[in-house]
Formats: sequence, structure tokens, C-alpha cells
Amino acid sequence: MHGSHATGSPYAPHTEADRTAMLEAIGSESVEALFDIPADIRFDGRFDIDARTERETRRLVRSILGRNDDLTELLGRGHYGYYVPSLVDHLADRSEFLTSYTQYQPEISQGFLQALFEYQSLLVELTGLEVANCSMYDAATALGEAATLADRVRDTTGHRVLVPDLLREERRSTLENYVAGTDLDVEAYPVDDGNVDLAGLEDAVDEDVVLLYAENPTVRGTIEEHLDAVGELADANDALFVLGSDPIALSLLERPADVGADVVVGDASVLGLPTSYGMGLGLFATREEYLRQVPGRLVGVSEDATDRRAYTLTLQTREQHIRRERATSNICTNQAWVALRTAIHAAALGPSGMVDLATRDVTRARELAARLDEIVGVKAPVHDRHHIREFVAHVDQPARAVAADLERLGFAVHVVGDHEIQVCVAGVPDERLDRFVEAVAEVAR
Amino acid sequence: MHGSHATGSPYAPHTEADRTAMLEAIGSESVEALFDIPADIRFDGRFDIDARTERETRRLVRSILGRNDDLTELLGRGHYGYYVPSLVDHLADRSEFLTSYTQYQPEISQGFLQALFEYQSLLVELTGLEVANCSMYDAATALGEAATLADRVRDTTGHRVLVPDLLREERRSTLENYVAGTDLDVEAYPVDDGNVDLAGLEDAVDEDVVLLYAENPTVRGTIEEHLDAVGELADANDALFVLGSDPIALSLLERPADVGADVVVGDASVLGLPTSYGMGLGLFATREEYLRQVPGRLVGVSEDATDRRAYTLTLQTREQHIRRERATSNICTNQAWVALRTAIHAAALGPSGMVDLATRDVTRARELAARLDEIVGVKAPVHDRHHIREFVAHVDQPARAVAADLERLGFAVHVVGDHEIQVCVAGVPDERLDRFVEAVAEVAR
Amino acid sequence: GEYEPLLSEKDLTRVEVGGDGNASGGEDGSPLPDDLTRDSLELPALSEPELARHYTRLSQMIYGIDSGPYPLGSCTMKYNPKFTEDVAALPAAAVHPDRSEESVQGTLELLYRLQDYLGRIGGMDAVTLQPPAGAAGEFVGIRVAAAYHEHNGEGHRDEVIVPESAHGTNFATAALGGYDVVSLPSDDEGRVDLDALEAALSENTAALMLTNPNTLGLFERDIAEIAELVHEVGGLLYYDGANLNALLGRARPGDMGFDVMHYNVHKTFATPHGGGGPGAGPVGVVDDLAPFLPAPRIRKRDERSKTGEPIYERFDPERTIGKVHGFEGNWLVLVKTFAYIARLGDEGLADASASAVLNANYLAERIDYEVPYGPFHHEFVASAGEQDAADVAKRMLDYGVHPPTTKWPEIVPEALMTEPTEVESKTTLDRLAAAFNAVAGEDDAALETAPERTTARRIDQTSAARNPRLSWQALEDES
Amino acid sequence: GEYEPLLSEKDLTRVEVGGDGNASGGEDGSPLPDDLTRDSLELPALSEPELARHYTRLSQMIYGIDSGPYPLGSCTMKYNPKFTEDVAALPAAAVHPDRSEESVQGTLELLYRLQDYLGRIGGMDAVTLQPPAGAAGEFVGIRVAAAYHEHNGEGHRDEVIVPESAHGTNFATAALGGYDVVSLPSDDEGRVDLDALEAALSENTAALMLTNPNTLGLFERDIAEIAELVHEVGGLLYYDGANLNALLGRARPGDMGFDVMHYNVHKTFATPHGGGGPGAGPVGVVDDLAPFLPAPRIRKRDERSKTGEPIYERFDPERTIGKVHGFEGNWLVLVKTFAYIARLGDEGLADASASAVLNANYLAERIDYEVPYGPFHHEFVASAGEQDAADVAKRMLDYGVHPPTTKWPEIVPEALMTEPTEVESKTTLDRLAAAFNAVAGEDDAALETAPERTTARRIDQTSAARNPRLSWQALEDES
Repeated sequence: MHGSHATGSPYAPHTEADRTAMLEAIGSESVEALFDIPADIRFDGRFDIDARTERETRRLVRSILGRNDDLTELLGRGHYGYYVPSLVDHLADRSEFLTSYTQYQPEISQGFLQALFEYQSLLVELTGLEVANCSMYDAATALGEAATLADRVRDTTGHRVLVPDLLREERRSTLENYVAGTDLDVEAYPVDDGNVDLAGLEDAVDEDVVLLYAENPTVRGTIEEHLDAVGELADANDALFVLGSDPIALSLLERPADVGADVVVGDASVLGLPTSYGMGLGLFATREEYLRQVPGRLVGVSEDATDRRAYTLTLQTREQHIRRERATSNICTNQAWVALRTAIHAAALGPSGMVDLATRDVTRARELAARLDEIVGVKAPVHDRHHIREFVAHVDQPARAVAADLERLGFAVHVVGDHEIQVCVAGVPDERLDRFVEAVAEVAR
Repeated sequence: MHGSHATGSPYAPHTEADRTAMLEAIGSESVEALFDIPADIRFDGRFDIDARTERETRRLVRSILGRNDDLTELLGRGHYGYYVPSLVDHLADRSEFLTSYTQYQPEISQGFLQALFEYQSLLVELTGLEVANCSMYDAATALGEAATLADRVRDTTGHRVLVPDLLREERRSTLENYVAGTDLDVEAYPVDDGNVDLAGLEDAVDEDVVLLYAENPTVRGTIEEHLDAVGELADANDALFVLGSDPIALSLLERPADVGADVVVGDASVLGLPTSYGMGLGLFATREEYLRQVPGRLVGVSEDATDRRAYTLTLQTREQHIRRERATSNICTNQAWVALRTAIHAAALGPSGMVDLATRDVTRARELAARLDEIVGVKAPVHDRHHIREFVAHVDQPARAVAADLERLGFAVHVVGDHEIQVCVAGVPDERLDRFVEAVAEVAR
Repeated sequence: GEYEPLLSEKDLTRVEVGGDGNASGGEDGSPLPDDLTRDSLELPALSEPELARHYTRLSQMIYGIDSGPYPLGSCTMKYNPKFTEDVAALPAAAVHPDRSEESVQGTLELLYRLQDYLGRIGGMDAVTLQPPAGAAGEFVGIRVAAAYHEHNGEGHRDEVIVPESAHGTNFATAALGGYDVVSLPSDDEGRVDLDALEAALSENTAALMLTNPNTLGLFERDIAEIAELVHEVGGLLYYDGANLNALLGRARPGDMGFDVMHYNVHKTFATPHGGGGPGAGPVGVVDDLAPFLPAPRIRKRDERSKTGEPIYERFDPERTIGKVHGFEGNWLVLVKTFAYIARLGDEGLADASASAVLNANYLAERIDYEVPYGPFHHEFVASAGEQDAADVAKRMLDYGVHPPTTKWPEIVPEALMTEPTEVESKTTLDRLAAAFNAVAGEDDAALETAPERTTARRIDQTSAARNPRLSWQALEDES
Repeated sequence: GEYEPLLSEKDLTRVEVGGDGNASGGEDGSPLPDDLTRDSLELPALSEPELARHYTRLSQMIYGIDSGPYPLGSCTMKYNPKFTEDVAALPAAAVHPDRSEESVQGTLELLYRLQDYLGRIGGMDAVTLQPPAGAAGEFVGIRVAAAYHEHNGEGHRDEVIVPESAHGTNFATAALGGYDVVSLPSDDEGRVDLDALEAALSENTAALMLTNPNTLGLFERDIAEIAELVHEVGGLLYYDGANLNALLGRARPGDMGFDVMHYNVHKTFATPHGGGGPGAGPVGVVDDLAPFLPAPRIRKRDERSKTGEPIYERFDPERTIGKVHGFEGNWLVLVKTFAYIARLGDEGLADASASAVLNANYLAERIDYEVPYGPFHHEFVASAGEQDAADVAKRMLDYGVHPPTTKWPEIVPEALMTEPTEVESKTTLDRLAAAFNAVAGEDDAALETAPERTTARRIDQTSAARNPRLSWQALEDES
């Protein structure tokens, strides 16, 4: 594209004349002479990566990704494909947002700081907790950070972290890596028909518990019916009550603060990101009392030299670049731009739009379950609970075979048991659901 | 998306409360009462157009356009599918460019004015003429405007406009509409083997000719070999010599000023726009002596109150909003945003990139013609001339049948005679050309 | 605002063309004989990062619809829904106009549906989508009228009547069509003077061009009578669609007696203006005029495809005037137009007009400047009174808003022609009113030195025109 | 710069949830029992035009890479090629991570190829793409090291050595991994002090974390000896990839003796930083460590598809540490990374490093501030001397450029850590140098009151921290 650059980086601007002038100024004979690398470890091979034109590169990626099948995804379990309004792309893609650095110079970053401040405020409203940071990587790592927070803030000598035995295995594994450097151990408590088994939990809890984790909705799409009791159990044992959720569910379901949650984690990118192979946005909110132990970045309000309101990253002494090994987390780069997208999407929906979306997730899941339940060879939902977005269905045929057959018909579903599939309505248009019901009827008997 | 607007325009922001407050301020009972329309012509029917969500609308358009076949287009004849660098989209789509109005308030439009000034400068370099306007609609309308310019500037009482008999019929028809309100008549002069038939032209020209039009390259992709002679003929008869071309061809071919062109018209969007069903950008450049007769907008340099350089639309007294029926044209909205895209694309290529692109258009067309010529049943190129981008090939089979067969194999070509097809290499990757040669071999014998 | 150098001030690189100096490097010299090539080409050679910064910086020196209110009367600067850009960018939209009908059924279907939508919205029988802008639409209307009269043996009709307050394009278009323009004064209430109209009409009248509501925002209440008068002498009634956004769902030009009209898609259907285009100016006509429309139009075939879908085809109207664009107009703009209409539907379109009219009336109520004519619809024309309207506009820039159209129509002294459109909120209208009122309270000195807070301060128009420098080459020659 | 109100200052609408006040209107009340729902939700309700203006205005108050030079040492703010956004936006990239392998062969192939590219570039045998940022990559590296030692029965190793001048994440990551951090001072020339290293190493050493070139831009010339020393005591050598952009095509961590490394894709492969992420921090390891990498990784199957294409599958490394992300990392960022590498190829990558090093050396030559250590590569650390480095940075903002990283590494008093990257032209470097030099010539008074020409003036950090107001709700409570 850039005429004088037949070879070399198309994004490096020097002409031969520039290079010569610059070397002369430096007093060096060649660019290579500037590299102070001992000969014995010099790399004189090649990576064997061909350079391509922009157009060829685009065609290469298109051709590789073209191998992905074009399926209607009825997939969820922590990652969702809601429709993202075009506005979100157009605004978030403005290069000032997309290509700026972390806001260490707030005087020239007010716009991003304000957007993140508004994102924090959105989460404060949704959770009822006073403090939300401006992002972790995803739900799993946010849970891991909550555990290290628990490790820091609890007075007790406890070491047990309790999680439901219905938990995405990836989320638990991530948590285990996060606590590997602490004395904490992760244990599971029982679940009954898709909800916390309160009696079983009561048996499991003792003073050694520093963190009690529950999710609402659960990974199977069920809505927890006795969260307040879970919160009380945690409180009674001086354990941190950590609740997993997301902004859409939180628009409709009980407010975490009202059931005693100390920390809320989850994936906030249910708003803002389309399906993106699991890329997410770690939601992290907590009570004010833990403010100085919060991991990640916080945007606060201050004043500038003319006394006008100004935004800035604050309480940075918690962070790695200042506190080093005593930081509240090692996180540096987070998911700021995704938080921006989430904030724009939420603003585009407005409060009614968010409540409506969550409400439709309940009614559409209920309706789909009822329709599947009418099919010979299918029972849905498996759990006698309220659901949002998704539910598990029993199939008389082996679930793997049913899923494979559905895939041939253009639909992707989860296999979650030998005879259980899980389906999610989020983002799937009505007429696709109609065709899905037909497809299930075709393959399930 | 906007919660409070279940019905109504999603882009009108009023809540019911706003509306009430505003009506109260106005002193009107209802919005309908503000419409001062006699009852007998009130429309009380419906358009019967359903409202849709943004997502549904996107799916509707995608589904309609999905009926277009996915073909490799070897099509040209005035509209081309060059690769447009991603940079062009990203910069031109910045909403300040895309959503601003004509620069009647230059103090808050400096950026667009400068970009258009740079576009004008690009055309000045390419044509060698001193003045370029900041766009007409397309090549055909630019030719029409050139004719009305000729009508205004010529002292003679002439009324003949001469165009080559090899001219896109649409271009000639547009020209005829533009001169319908004048005394001018459009006539064709002969072409010989894809070039101006100089002898024939000499016979056709007389003092009555006010405009002599030629194209380089011609609609059949041939390069004119004696443009200077054409220019001399025009000059000798006091006719305006109008040359049709485009920025890519002009990067390589003879400079219009050097062959005596008085006006250059053409489609500048060969740079900047991908294939877009004929949407274009009318290039219009001329000699300084015709400055005050130029149609369309001109950006000039001036100074602001602090003596800093500033850009502004200038010589507006030529235009319809001031001069009304004595304006040099009726044009108001032009193709400014496309001119911006063209300017960015040209800048991205740089001078070497532009010359290279045009050079490849010559060599790749030549090579493809040679390869087709080897196929039994094909002779290419038909014209014994130099070509750029495209050429005509003779096929022994009926051309319509060959084209239809090629379409079934995934290739679109022009049918330009009973046994002539025309093919264009612009924007077609090499490997597609390879497959095209195979396809022709399959269908042409 | 910092000064941004011209591209040419950042770099100019001269590349030799042809012969040994060939830029294509690897090639054996030029592929063409020297006498067919230029000698050299001198343009800026800059890298992608440098260009990204250049154009980003330029964009920052532009006020767009996403910057704030843009109440340009008659220009109808609405918010442009972002999603329409996405549909226009669909790869399937990128097709060549010379494709076979069979292979572009999607494009033809979209065009067909848009023809149909526009016909319903305007109350017209047939629509062409070819004109690439409003003025081009006017030209089609005038050419169609001419062809119609010619066909009826009335080629002698050589006058087009245009109200004094009409858009400049009306006059220029009539002249371009070869007509003598007969200018029509307004009556005391700002509307067509029926007596003057009767006086102007004659057997030489080809057409009357009219905007309704007119440029003062006033509905021409006598439109039925006007139509009758024009038709009586055998003339045609042309509707300038610039102000159609005031009437959606409440009145249709076809029902008022108009024979031919153009639609300004950016004004009525929120396609972006692009700093001066591309636009689109579809034209609708009554049945009698349909045979004269430009070629091709799109129609549905009687038969259906094997899969049961309708099949679309191009056709040339029987007595077509031919072409007014080299291909079929500004396709990408038409895609956005279609998407906008399909998004809003009946209710959305009707609400757009309702809100546009409400907003204009509310804003007029809120500003201190006098508004002499009414009742107006989607726009109003205030008078700057003792102030110079152009200065008022410059000063409004300092308050961070875009000013109205000024000094036109001339029937209002020091006119401030104001059209907020439906997209402004009450809050924004209040802010806009505050800007008007702040300026209304200032003295001439403040106005004459305005603007002070903009990228460029007041620009010297006279110097630009007296000494035209229209390219960087001209600047170089100067220095 | 004009103040932009908070969304909540433009509107706050409370919507009742559940029961009669249900926002979903048409529904028969809430679909859930009241005790399972919240009572209400209060958020801004604004229209698309209002939001477009809000975020457009916010964007105008941000300095991005398209605004000008961004010479943040160690942060490597490069120009982000626009086309990489387009490939990441391809509809085929929008897939769910729980899809069957058969149905996401495209995604698996891209990930496989990227693993392979990164392995070659770093000289590593196996690569995981899962870590969603550089610090997450460090954490994977430390966890892998721990698992490796554990597997070898050396779970007692509880120390990680980190040079004083290292990135803060190195310390924090080692601590998060449960290690004691042993801090290592630099020698007089700014490099690892071999004697100090020998003293620090022991049988308790799990790993040494090192950046090379280090944060002063200096190549650790003794890297071979360092590797030998670390390996001798059974420790592992960790490469912090933050400065890899200095070495592409000239030296590879694997060849230097590093056992494990992370790649910062935004620093080395020009993915956008997004104002703080998302990033990606792939980790490469030598063969011995490969069994411990996170699950899953991607490999090619032996057989091919019916159409002859390779088939890719996920697999769990034999002794995997498990997961460090709920799914498979920041996929969209990885797509951009792949596209960047595939665009540049060997020559482009090598040129990127060459130009980055040339630019740093040229800029250092041009500025008046002293640069105490060298020879440096892609970055250098100047000293502000008597001036306060943070004030220097604030004042540089007034000259329209982004300042360097300041006050770090502490080995240089009042450090100005400067990295122009390869994307800056000589002209821009000269402009940047002029900004440095203008500030160098100014007195403390000018520096302390800076910045003056920015959207916000100097911001009071102390007040923000002393009285934390972290949401609009907190602001309301206050007023």
C-alpha cells in the first residue's frame, strides 16, 4: 500500500532517505549495528511466515474462518449471543476509544474515564453494592479474585471455599488456580433439582468456610429460590457470600444486596459482545467495606485545577504497578473496551429495555420448554424450577446422538448428561425456535 | 431499543411527559392540532409498511440481498471493483465526515473542506488542468455538465456535440438529456478498431462543433494512440476538447493537459468505492479560463480573522442557491463523501502505488488476453491495441450462451456483440483469473 | 484547534513513469510505449499511521449530526441511524450494474420494494430511483414534463412557474431544462398568491414547481385550487419533496393533486448527508407520466422462480426520456433509505413528522426572535430584526450549536430559517433556544467578531473569491 | 473542552419490576413470583441520537494512537492496522466456545496456526493462547513452573527472583502464585548483577523472571550465563515478553535459554489496547513444560477430512494446570494478532523491530534530557534531572503529544521512559523531540500548573482517593 515499502512493515513509515538521515544523526553505520546482541544467541534463521497484502490477509482469515459451520446456536452456559445494537459497534469502534491506553494521564482521557465511571454506576444499580471495579477478565477470573479477596479480608483462619457442585468445570478450575498460592481449598456443596440444597449446604458450612459461592441463575438456567437463606448461612459463619450473575439477569432477579451478597461476580458482556468464543467481561462488585481490598481498576471523581469535575483512576496504591507483590491482584490490562461496549448497550436498552429483555428470557425459555415437552421422547424442563434463558431437557435417545443429529439440521445444543441436552433461547429469533422445535421432533423420537 | 417508545420513531426522543410539557408551552391541545392541513386532502389511510426492530430490519435486508448470486465479476465498462483498503472505510465512516452537511459554515467544517481541497489537488496533478471541482454525480452527468459548459463558453453559434460511436449508451443518453434544454445536438463520429478513426473524425468536424469528446481508455479498454491529433482537431475548430478518463488510468496514461484537453470528466470512484451497482463520483477538471463557468462546488483557500490559513467553499455565485436560474448548474448535493473516500484511497496508495496499480492493469489484461487467445474458439483481444484493465474477446459460440455458461460456473462477463464478450481484470485476484481461464476453456469450444 | 498541514506539506514524492524509472520495479520498464504514458506523477507518499492521524484530525474539525443540534431549515439534518451503514456494507450489496437480471435478484427486489414504498408514501403511481440527488430528481421531473407535453403535441409550452420563496434548485433546474422561469410572489400570509398565479398561468405553462409546506413551513391550504388552476391551463404540478418530513402519514402529494414529485431521501428518510452527498432523489409520478420515466425501472414478472419466489426484471418505460445517470443512481444510499423505511413503518414515519412539527413549534415558542408567519409545521423562519442574520449564525457557533439557514427566504427580513427535526430532545431544544437567546441579547460588536471559539475564526470570503487558490499546486505557485 | 454531563444527569427513569408495574407491558404481570424479582430498576432512558452524541463527545476527550505519538515506555503503543478490526468482525468469527470441534474447524485452525506462529517467533516448543492478558500470561507461567517443580518432587521451591527494575506485574504475579519474591538489584550498567544473582539463587529458587531487553532498553548480554546459573540450581527462566518488539527476527527467548515466556500481543503485534484491554497473553514453553500448559490446546489430527483438509482438535496436556479463563481467552484479540502476523511476515516483523530501535535511538539523540544508560534498543530512559518527571509529563500534554512513562524504573532519577515504536515518522519524532525540549527549558512554575490546554486541567489525585466517589449514586448521595 505504501509505495516506498515493497518489503518491511507497512506500518513503519521510513523511506530510505529518512533512515539514512536518522542513522547519520545517531552516528551509526547501520540499523543492525544498533542491536547489542551477542553473536552466539543471534537468531539468523527465518520464521517462515510469508508476508501478504492486506487484501490477501483478509482473504486468508476469511477462508480459514469459513470452515466454521453456519449453525443456529442454542448455546449458553455462561456465554450468550444476544443481539448487539449497531450503535454499540459504531461508537465503541471510534478510534479514540479503541486505540487509547489505560488512563494514566487522566487530563487527556476524560471521555474514557467517564464511560467507565458510568459502567461502574450501572453495576452499582444492578447489584445494590456500593463499589464496582471497571472490569476483570471474565466471570471465572472474577470468582478467583473474589477468593483471594476473601483470603485477605477474613479474620478467621479458615481455608474452605464452597462452591455448588453444579458449576462449570472451567470456572472451578480457574478458581483452583487462583487459590493455588493460598491456603484455600475449593469444595463443592450439593445441589437439589437445580437449586442450592439448603440442608446439604447447612451440613457443609462451618467456621472454616471463608467464601460461599452461589449463582443466580445457575449454569442450568434455573433461578435460585432461597438466596436469602444462603446469605444468612454465610453471614452466620462469617464467610464472604459471593454471588454469580450478570446484568441481564440482574435487571429482573432479586438484587444481590437484598440477599446479603458481599461480592457479585459474573460476565457483564452478555450486554455488549456478540458470541465471541468465550471472550467476556468480568463483573466485580462489592461492599464499601472492602474498597481498599478490591482488585482491578477503579474510576473516581475528583476536581481539576479549575475546580471542575474530573474523573481519574483512583486508589491505585492497591495495584501492581505501585504496590508490586503486595498488590490486591496482578491484573494490569483488563477488559476496559468491553466495559465500554456493555455500558453503551445497557444505555441503548434503558431500564425498560433491560427488564423486558430479561422478562422475555423467562417467558421464551418457559414456552420453548413447554413445546419441547410435548414431543415424544423429550421431557422439559428437567428441573421443576423457574428458568431464565435456558433449561435442561431430558431426551430418551442418547444425548450425544441427538445433539449430532441436530447439528446436521443446523442447530447447536449442549450435551450435559447421557440423556440431557441444554438449550438456550437468548438471541435466537422466534422463527428459528419454531424450526428448532421441528428439528427436535424429527430427531428425538 | 428505547424503552419508552414501544411505537413511534425510535429516533425521536420524547417521552409522554416531554410531549405534554412541550404542548403546554406551545399552548396546543395535541400534536395533531399543529398540522394545518385542510380536511379534504388529509390522508387517513395507511402505507401498510410494518415497523420492525433494528435486528429484524437487518435480517430483512440481508435476506433480500442474499438473492444476489455470489459471482466473480470480470465486469468493467465504466464501473470497477478495485480493492479498497480498510483504512478508507474506517476513516470516511467517522461520523463527523459521514453526517455533516455541506460546508456553508466553514468555521466548523475545516476538516472536510481541507479533505476536498486535497481531492481537488489530486485531480489537478492527475489531469494537469488548473481547476477541479469537488464532485459531480458520475461520469455521465459530468459529461452532460461539460456540454452545458461548452454551450456557455463558446462564442460560435455551433450546436454540434461529437462523441465516439463506441460510447456507453447510458452515457450518451444522459448527455442528451443534459443538452435537451439547449440547442445542442449529439452526434457520433467513427471509431476504428477501438481507437478514434482520425480520418473519419476529420470528416465529421466542422466549425459547428462546440464539443469534441473522446475517452482514454475507451469503453472497450483500449488506449487511444493519437489523442494529440484529436486535441488539435478540436482546437483548430474552436471546439472544447473533453476527455473521459479516471484517476487510475491517469496515473499511467498521457496527461490530459499535454494532449490539449480543455475539460476532463470521468468516474473518480475507481478509487475509494468498491463495486456498488454503478454509484460513482463525477470527476470534473478544466482550464483556469473556464473557472467562473465551472459547475459544482469549489473549495478555496482564504484566511480567518487571525490570518491563519482557512478553507472555504468559494465562487458560490456560480451556484443555484445564489444565482438561481442563471447558475452554471442545478447541482446542489453532490458526491462529497465519495470524493473523501477517493482522496483517502489515493493517499493510501501514494504515487508509486497508483502507477503500479495502473501498470498491473495493463500487464494483467495483456496476459489474460494472451491466455484466452490460446483457447480454441476464442480470439483475444479483438482490437489490435494496447489495453488497460479490460478487453473484448471474440467467441465462436454465441456470446450470450458463453456468458450464461460462465455465470453457471461463477463468473460474470459482459456481452458486447453477438460473438463478443468483454472481460476486466480490475480487482480480480490472480487465482480467480486462473479459474476463469479454465472456465472459458470449458465453455467456449 | 491546531492547524493540520496539507498532505502535500507532509510529503510530495515524484515518481517517474515509463522507461527505466518505472515505479513497478520488477517489470521490464513500462508496459506501454513512452508516447502513451505521462512522464511522472507527484503526490504525497505517507504511511497508514500518518494518514490515519491526518484524517482523524480533519474529522475533529467538523461539526456533524453527532456533535449536536443542526437546525438548518430546509436541509433537514436528522440523526442517521447507525445500522443503516451496516446493511449498506453487506458484501451482497457490492454488485456490478451490468450483471444479468438473474444474478442480481436481491438488488432488483430491494429496488422494487423501495419504488413501492415511495409510491405509497407520496401517493404516486410510479417511481424511478435513478436520480442521484434532489436536484437531479427535479431535473427528471422537468424532463418528464417536457416529454409529456411534447408527446401531446404541446411542445410550445416554454414556461415553468416557480414561487419567489422556492429553493434555488427549482429555478436552476427549470433553466437547465430549457424553460423560461416565471417567478411567483407570495401573498401577505407567505403563501402562493392565487391572483398572481392566475396571472402567471397560460397556455405556455409547462409546470408549476411547489414545495408544501413551503419554505416558511406553511401549508399551502389552497393546494386543491392551485392544482385545479394549473391543470386547467394544461400545466403539470411539480412537488419539491424537500419538506415532506412535515407531512408523513398526514397528507400525500398525490392526494393534493401533484403530478410529479421528487423525494429527498436524506431529508425524509435519514440517510447521511456526507458533507454534501451522495444523496438520492427518486421521482414519483401519476399514471399519465409513468411512460416517460427514466430507464430502467424494476417490475415483478408474472411467473415465479422454481422455489416460488417472485422474479424481478428491469424494463424501459414505453416513452422513456432515457438516462439521467450513467448507471442506476446512488445504490448504497437507496439501501439505507429502504432500511430506514422498513425500520420505522407506518407508525414510525407518522411519529417522525409529529415530533418534527412539535419540535419546531416548541422551539419557536422558546426563542426571543420574532417569527412572523404561521402556523408552521416542521420549520419556521424567524427574523433577526436589527441584527444581521449571517452574523447571528456565526455567533451561534460560539455556543456550540449549529445555526439555522440564514437570509432566506427573503420574504422575512434577516431570515433565520430553523428546522430542528424530530430527533432533538426537549433538553436539546432548550439548549438550542438558550443559544438563540444569548445571541439575541448581544450587540453588533460581539456578532461581527464571531466566531471566537471555533477551529477557524471568521473566514474572509471575499479574499477566497477574489484570488482563487483551489489546489495545493496553486499555493505552491504563490509562495 | 466542554463538560459532558453524566448519562444519569441527562435522565434517570425508575421502572417498577414485577406485579402490575411490569415494564413488559403486554405481559400478564411478571413471569416470576415477586419474591424472586427485584422491586425496580433506575437507569437513564435516552434515545439513540442522544447516546450517539454522548459517546461521540466522550471520544473527543480521549487521546488515542490516531491522535499523535504515544511514547509510553514498556507499554508499546503502536498504530493498530484498521483491517484487523474487519477480520475480527467477520460473522464467521462469532461462534460459541461450547460448539463441537467438527463445527468450529475454522476457529481451531486459526488458533492452531497462531500457536505455531508464536512458537516460531519466540523459539518455543509449545504455546497456549488462553491467558487473556500479559499478567494472566505471567500467572500461567508461574503456575506451570510450580506444577513442573511439584511434579519433579521439588515442591519446596518457594522463591521467585525478580529484578528491581521489572514490571510490577512480575512481583504481583509471583506473590499471587504463592511465592516469596526475591528482589534483585541492577549492576552499575543497568543490567542484572551476576554476583547478586548468584547470591539470590538457591535450591529454593523456582524461577527467575526477566525482561530482555530490560526496562532500560538494554540487552542482557550475559543472558547465556544467567540461564546457566538459573538452570544449575534447578530453577526455570521466565521471559516477560513486554519488550519483544525490540528483537523480532534478531533473537529469540528460546534460543537465549528461557524456558517459559509470555507474549503481549498488543505490544508486539499491534492489537489495540482499548483503553485498558482486552489483551491477550499467550504463553510459550520448552518441551519439558508443555505437559503442564492450560487446557485445552489445539492440535492437528493425523487423518484429514474427506475433502483433504487438515482436521483440528482440542486436547488437554497430560499434566495440565487446568484453566486460567472460563473459556479460551480473548478470541477476538487473537484473531487480530493472527492477522497482523500474517500481514507482516518475516520481513515485516523484522522491519518493525529495526524501525523501533532506530526510532528510539534517533529520538534519544534529539532530546535535551540526559539518557544515562545504553546502548538501548526500542526504548530508553532519560532523566528529567532537576525537574519532576511527572510534571514534565503533564506539561508535555500541553504540546499536543503523549508523554513517556515516568518515575520508573527507579534506577534512573526522575525517569522518562520513552518508547516511540516503529510507527513514528522522522517528522513526528522531530515534533516529539521539540516537545521534550520545550519542556526541558521551562521552569518549575510552568510545569506545576500544567496542563493548561487539555480537556481537564491538572486533576487532584489526593482528593479522589481520600473521598472515593465511584458511581453516580455516590455523587447523588453527596449532594
